[in-house]
Amino acid sequence: MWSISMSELKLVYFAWVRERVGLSEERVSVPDSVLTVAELAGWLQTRGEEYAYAFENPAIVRAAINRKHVKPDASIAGASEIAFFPPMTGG
Amino acid sequence: MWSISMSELKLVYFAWVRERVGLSEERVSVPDSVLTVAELAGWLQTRGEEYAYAFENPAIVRAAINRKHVKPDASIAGASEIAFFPPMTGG
Amino acid sequence: MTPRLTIRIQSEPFDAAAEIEALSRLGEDVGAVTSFTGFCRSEGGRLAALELEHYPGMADDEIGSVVTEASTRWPLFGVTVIHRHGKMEPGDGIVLVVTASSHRTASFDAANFIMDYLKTRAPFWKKEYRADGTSGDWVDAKSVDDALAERWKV
Amino acid sequence: MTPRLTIRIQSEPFDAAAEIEALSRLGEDVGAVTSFTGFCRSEGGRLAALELEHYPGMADDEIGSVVTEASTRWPLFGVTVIHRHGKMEPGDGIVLVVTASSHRTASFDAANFIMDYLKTRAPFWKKEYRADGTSGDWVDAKSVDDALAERWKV
Repeated sequence: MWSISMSELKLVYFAWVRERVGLSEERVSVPDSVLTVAELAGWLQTRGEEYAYAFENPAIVRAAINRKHVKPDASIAGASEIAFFPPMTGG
Repeated sequence: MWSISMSELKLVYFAWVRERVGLSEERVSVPDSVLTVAELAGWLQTRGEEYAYAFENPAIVRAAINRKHVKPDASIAGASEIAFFPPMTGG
Repeated sequence: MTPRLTIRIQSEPFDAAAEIEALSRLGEDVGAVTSFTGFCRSEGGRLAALELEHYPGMADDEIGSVVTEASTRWPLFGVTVIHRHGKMEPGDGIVLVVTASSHRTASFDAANFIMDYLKTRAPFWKKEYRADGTSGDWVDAKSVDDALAERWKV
Repeated sequence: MTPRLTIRIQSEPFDAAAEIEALSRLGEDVGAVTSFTGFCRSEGGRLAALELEHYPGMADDEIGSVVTEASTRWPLFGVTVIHRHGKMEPGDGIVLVVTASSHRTASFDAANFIMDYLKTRAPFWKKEYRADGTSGDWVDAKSVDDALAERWKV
């Protein structure tokens, strides 16, 4: 029996977030205590130097859940794919 | 000796002003008492039915002196070419 | 920079693609090219043609002034304005404005400004030829065009 | 009317002239076609190239949403948006927006709106490659772009 319940998520990273993390995507098991995008970013920061660097200024990292833009306080319940990336510079 | 001093002007007309007057251009001798564009339009109205028709609503006839837009109260002193036309519909 | 300003008043059709391409090639710092083409419309089949009358000389001067004003207000590499006169059928291009700049907003705003001013200041008048063969009316100026031009006043 | 909406995310170059021509031919009541092309710039010789990374799937969705929103706000015959990804050199087209309408302001405003929203919502990121051969930085987002997108809020 596990004392902490976990849910599996696909995370994808773009631009300098991808470069800093060193991965373009990964599957992670996130503790059920992590409820929002901001909490997920905070939890990722604890996973190592590369994550700490990528999320050192969480205010400028943007997120999308299932390919839709979300705010930091968005719930991650039901998410299958969560993306983190810098502000967009297309066009 | 002439009792009324006159100055000669080239007048040009466009669009429905041209069609109503029945001329695209003409040279006219204007009494020196005619000082402004509005007075010139008023004087033209007295020259016959076609002019009265063209200038029946002087508020919507626009004018240019020497190919520059002018207001009705603009002085015609020094003008060599005065144009009358409806509001523009180019573009 | 000294922008390349091209103004043509002509009865011949214009080649929008070639004009856009020419302004796109004004150097490696052209980052934004905006084009606007105005066409003769049938208005749901009501019209067979439009005839554009213009005031030669004054048309060039007025378009020249608005293009010069635009190149003072915004940093531009080039501006091309072509305005046709004569008879045109639905689908024919009447007017073309192309602007090239380093930046998007400069090229967009300059093209928009030029069109707004052309509408209210360039001495052109449109006469309608109806599809039923009767001769048409002169197109009425729209007060909305004056309002659009007003928005650029400082 | 049901507008013709075309969205393409591709690495290949696009043919702006052909896209503009296609939207210009959507019927005899197309009176106004606006196009905007954004190009890779050298920034005074500083840059050799830009590399555009994107989020596949989400890029299509976001551009689709903004194009749909534009076609709800303005009466349009057609909209074409093409956004490239991959490596581009100065002078290469990055993005193309074309709008066709009966009326000038609808086509202008729709194109401007689409570009403003693309800048702040479409998941694309630009990396610089410097002319001196060193690898460059990621281009910073401009707060002015957020302000430009804000102006369309009702």
